[in-house]
Amino acid sequence: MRSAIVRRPLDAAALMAEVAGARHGAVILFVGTVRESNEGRMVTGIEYSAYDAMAERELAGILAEVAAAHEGVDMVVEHRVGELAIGDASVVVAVAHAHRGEAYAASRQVIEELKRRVPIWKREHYADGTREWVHAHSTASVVEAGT
Amino acid sequence: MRSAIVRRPLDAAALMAEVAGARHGAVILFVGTVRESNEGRMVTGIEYSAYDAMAERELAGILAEVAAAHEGVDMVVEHRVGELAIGDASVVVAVAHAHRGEAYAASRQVIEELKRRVPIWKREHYADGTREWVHAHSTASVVEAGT
Amino acid sequence: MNVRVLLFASYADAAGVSELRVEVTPGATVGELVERVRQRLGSATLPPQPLVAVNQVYARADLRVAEADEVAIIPPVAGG
Amino acid sequence: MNVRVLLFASYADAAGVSELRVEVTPGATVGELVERVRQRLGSATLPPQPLVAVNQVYARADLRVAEADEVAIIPPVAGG
Repeated sequence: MRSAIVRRPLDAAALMAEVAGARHGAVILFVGTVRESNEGRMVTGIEYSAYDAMAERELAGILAEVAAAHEGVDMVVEHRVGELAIGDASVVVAVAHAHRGEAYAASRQVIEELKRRVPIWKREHYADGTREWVHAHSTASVVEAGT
Repeated sequence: MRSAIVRRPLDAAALMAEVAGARHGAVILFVGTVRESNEGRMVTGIEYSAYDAMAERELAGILAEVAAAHEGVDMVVEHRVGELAIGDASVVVAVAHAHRGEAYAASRQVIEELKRRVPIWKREHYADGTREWVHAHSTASVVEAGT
Repeated sequence: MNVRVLLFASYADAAGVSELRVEVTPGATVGELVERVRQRLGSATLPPQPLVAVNQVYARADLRVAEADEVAIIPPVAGG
Repeated sequence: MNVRVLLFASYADAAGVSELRVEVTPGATVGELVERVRQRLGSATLPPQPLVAVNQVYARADLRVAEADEVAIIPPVAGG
């Protein structure tokens, strides 16, 4: 079980190899990538930033919660920050479990929780030269996750 | 969109690259691997076989159905047959979509349908030297999928 | 008429063959063909109502078989 | 007491700074601290009740802040 905020390109195959093992029958890799368009606007790149220390703490907390819900699961998550180009991977979630049902469920929970509460932000760069912070999520329910 | 029954090791990273693209924001890779134990017995290897022509036809049909249900999805599926060792990948399903919800749903549908109706069989080899055909699925509801 | 029948996996093992030709009356159904195969190979070889594909498509027991058809008797599948 | 406050992303952009120190009375709550920050930076810089983390854990507005705490005002997150 490992998670990190990193400043280099993500290696999805390496993360997959990290969780695979003889006791697992299913490995699921989720890779989030930078799209060329968002809500109808042409995107040329995305700048990701994070509150690094807290982001890593939240990621570790998510993995602990998901591991408790799915006994025997192995997981690795990396989220990249910095300047990303179209097609670059921003996040990789690698999950392995003896059975596929648990592997799918764990994979989905990790990415949904990551998007809901890990302090990471992105600023899209558009073809017309403008930039905008993307406010994908409301803040309504996050505090309950804290103390 | 492509599917195949193959007699060589599967290259998950290559299949992932095949579906990825600038219009997609999410790529999901499902890799089924040979486990070292099944229902409490030590497995040393698995021999997969298929009714090749029909299996490829069913796989193509599954991809067409899932593509119709999830507009804009890209998918590649390969299932390996022959002698597989512990840890070897038996099946890889690579799915890409603009949005993760559709990508997860399409990935899951492909593997569930594959397991339900594609004519592939496996014989497990056990540590005690015996071999047994694995009858994972009942035949009850498959015919409805045909004509 | 003489119809080609394919067997796979555990059924082929039990029968000792993976392919055979079976003589049935013209207009015979899938169910009748299966019954002829069971008579030929022994009723322990196949369940009474196995899954069958005709020309690589799953078929119901009441489908009529033609001489040129490729009929396959399909054990419970276990891919993935 | 003097508390360290971190700003990120759109909030740091709007404020022109990513870190500041704010003077509040001992025993002040997160909500009161945020109000002091808004007075300092201008009320257009931050919403009235932004998400706040104290020592890297999300905190409610009524949590009391200590001088050594690391307080962060968190814009809506957009990871993934």
